Amino acid sequence: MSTKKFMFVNRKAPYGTVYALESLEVVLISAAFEQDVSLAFLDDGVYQITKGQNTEGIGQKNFSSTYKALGDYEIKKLYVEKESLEERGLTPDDLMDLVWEDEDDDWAEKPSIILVDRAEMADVMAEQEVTLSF
Amino acid sequence: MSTKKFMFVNRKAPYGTVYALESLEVVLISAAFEQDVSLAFLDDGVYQITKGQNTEGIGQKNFSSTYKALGDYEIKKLYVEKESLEERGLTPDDLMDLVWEDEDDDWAEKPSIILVDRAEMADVMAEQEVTLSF
Amino acid sequence: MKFTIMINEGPYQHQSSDSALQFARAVLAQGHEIFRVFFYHDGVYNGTRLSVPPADDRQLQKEWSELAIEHNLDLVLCIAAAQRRGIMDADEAKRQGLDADNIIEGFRISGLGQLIEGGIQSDRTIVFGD
Amino acid sequence: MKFTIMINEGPYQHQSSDSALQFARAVLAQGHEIFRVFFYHDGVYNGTRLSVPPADDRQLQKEWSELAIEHNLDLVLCIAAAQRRGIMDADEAKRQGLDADNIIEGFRISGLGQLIEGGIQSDRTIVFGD
Amino acid sequence: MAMLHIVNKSPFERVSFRSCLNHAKPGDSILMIEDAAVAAIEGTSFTEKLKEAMTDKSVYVLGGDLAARGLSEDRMIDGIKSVDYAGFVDLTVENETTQSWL
Amino acid sequence: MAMLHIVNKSPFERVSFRSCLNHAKPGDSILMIEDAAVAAIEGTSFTEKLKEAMTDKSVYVLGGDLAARGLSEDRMIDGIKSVDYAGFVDLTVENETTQSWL
Repeated sequence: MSTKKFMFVNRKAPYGTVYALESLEVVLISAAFEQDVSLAFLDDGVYQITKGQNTEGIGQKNFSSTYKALGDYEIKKLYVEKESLEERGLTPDDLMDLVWEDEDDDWAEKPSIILVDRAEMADVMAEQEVTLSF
Repeated sequence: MSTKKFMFVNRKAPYGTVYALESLEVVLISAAFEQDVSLAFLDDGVYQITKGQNTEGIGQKNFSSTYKALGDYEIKKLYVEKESLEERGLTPDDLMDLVWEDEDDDWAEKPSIILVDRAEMADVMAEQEVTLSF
Repeated sequence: MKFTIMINEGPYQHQSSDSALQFARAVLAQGHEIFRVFFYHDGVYNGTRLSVPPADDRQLQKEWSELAIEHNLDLVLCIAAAQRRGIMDADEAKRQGLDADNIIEGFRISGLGQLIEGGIQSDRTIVFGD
Repeated sequence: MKFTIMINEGPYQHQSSDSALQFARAVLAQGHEIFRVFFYHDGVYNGTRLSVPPADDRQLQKEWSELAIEHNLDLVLCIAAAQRRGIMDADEAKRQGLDADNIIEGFRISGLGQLIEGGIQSDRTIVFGD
Repeated sequence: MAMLHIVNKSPFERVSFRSCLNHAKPGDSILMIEDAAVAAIEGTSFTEKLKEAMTDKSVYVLGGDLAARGLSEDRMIDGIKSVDYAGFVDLTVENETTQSWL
Repeated sequence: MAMLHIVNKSPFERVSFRSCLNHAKPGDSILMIEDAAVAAIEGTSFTEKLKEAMTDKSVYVLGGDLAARGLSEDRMIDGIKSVDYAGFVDLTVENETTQSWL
């Protein structure tokens, strides 16, 4: 099968709606197809990868740890928009530590989160071949 | 049965979502209960009562004429917010001519639309006993 | 105090059914009464018995059903909304000539008047939606 | 050209199913090919056969079903989304020990891989949602 | 009559929260639930607007919704009170009426 | 590669339209469908922002969605083109890729 550039665009907060969870399910499946996969987190989508999520009070499953598994599936390009963080009073320190292991570099852990500004996010979006939004 | 002040709050455009249509269905049913019913149209809800709606191109039923029947059901307080119209480039002339017939005044046709500014809308909302939003 | 609760969205897609369920439990826990829970718009999807979510996820439709049975709650699905969306009880399915129904125990299907009546009869009417 | 269409919302509540249906018809009318229509999230509710809307309203589920049969379209409901929301075909209902199913003719239930495959195989992938 | 306004959408995503603040009266209460909980913390582009409302209105957040989104209570704007579902019920009892800004 | 951006929400209600404009590139096209159609007319609080985008992008509206909301095409901002579903399909063919701003 040919390889295409797939982008999954995440613009919505988790738990308030199901999109974050079901988007993540597609991302995991996409790994099996060996495509060139990127994830974009902008607008309220940045809340999907905050650290310290605790869902005990709302009766929903906490699925945030699944993002940590993405690196194991060779999904290692998670673009996060700076301006979206700033508007929400967040900094990169508020995000989970998401990494992948580089087999060409003695399995060194490398960060999966790529902090970009709005113009850079626009550039990344413009390069994609298939853009799925939820 | 006792009489309560009911308000139906309409803040969403018609056709893009079902809320306008199904809200109108509740309003019609409420008439049978002889309550003190008001409708609020603010934010994108003002598009629900624009004149000249034509749904041929989208395959949905045009239900805008139903608003014209509200007067016959003694539902005659339709509060419309000026600021919401202005932000959307609309004027009261863009709205349907919605009326009721006053049996105490020789069945004279009187306007059902009550144009209010934001502060007046807040006053009307504050007076309600049951507020249903969709 | 007497409460009526309206729910405008189906389970999972939006949090409103979760929120309403937790709210309803808290209402009961504090000794208040729930006059009625009225499911409107996509809210009628809360009343299906055919849902089978993953084992580690909540099953909202069943939780509502069990809460209704335990506390003898009146859970009403709007008939017009249910017909549009394919939520049927046995009688309605038969009347419409359908070969199956899918309502879960603890819910009943009725008209919009039940919502207005809830508003009149209850001290508080709380709406959960999108 | 080859198209895949994804639909994230159920019928009626949001316009996305209407828009996608009109778009799909236009795609076919212009001689293009629809590789697949993938229904995700609440989109799976488009696949129920138990819907009975008012006589003067459109019946979206049936329109999709008829379009699929007429043009031999591949309409796929995501299995995980369908299980959460109570959309079942006969096999799946049996496997889950349920006493009824509700899928309409012209749809099939399958995995999320079908969406990714659609994206790979098609020249264009268009998403309709909320 | 005091009113409890229930807001469930992020102010960064939808206009409903602003619309609520533009219509709530002095003495009213505002409860942030679901995605609206994200508005409770300091230093957002919405903080100033919310603080302005807090000069004559009480603002609450459902703690479970805040925690679910990874935001801790020590980041809350001073004066916002965190409540659980029992507190939510109390707020609906203490206020004569409620309005949900959907 | 030119991209077709599909927007389906009112700019008065959600942030998605602004987010689209903040990320679309010169030469891209923007199609307003469903509730986004209301942005097509002159004299709204969003008009200026949209006109700014139109200096280097093409903007289209699905005519059926505009008409459904009671807005006639003679009120459209100069330069916006109204298309039907066949035109929608053409736009997806002419642009190499699409992105829906949900």
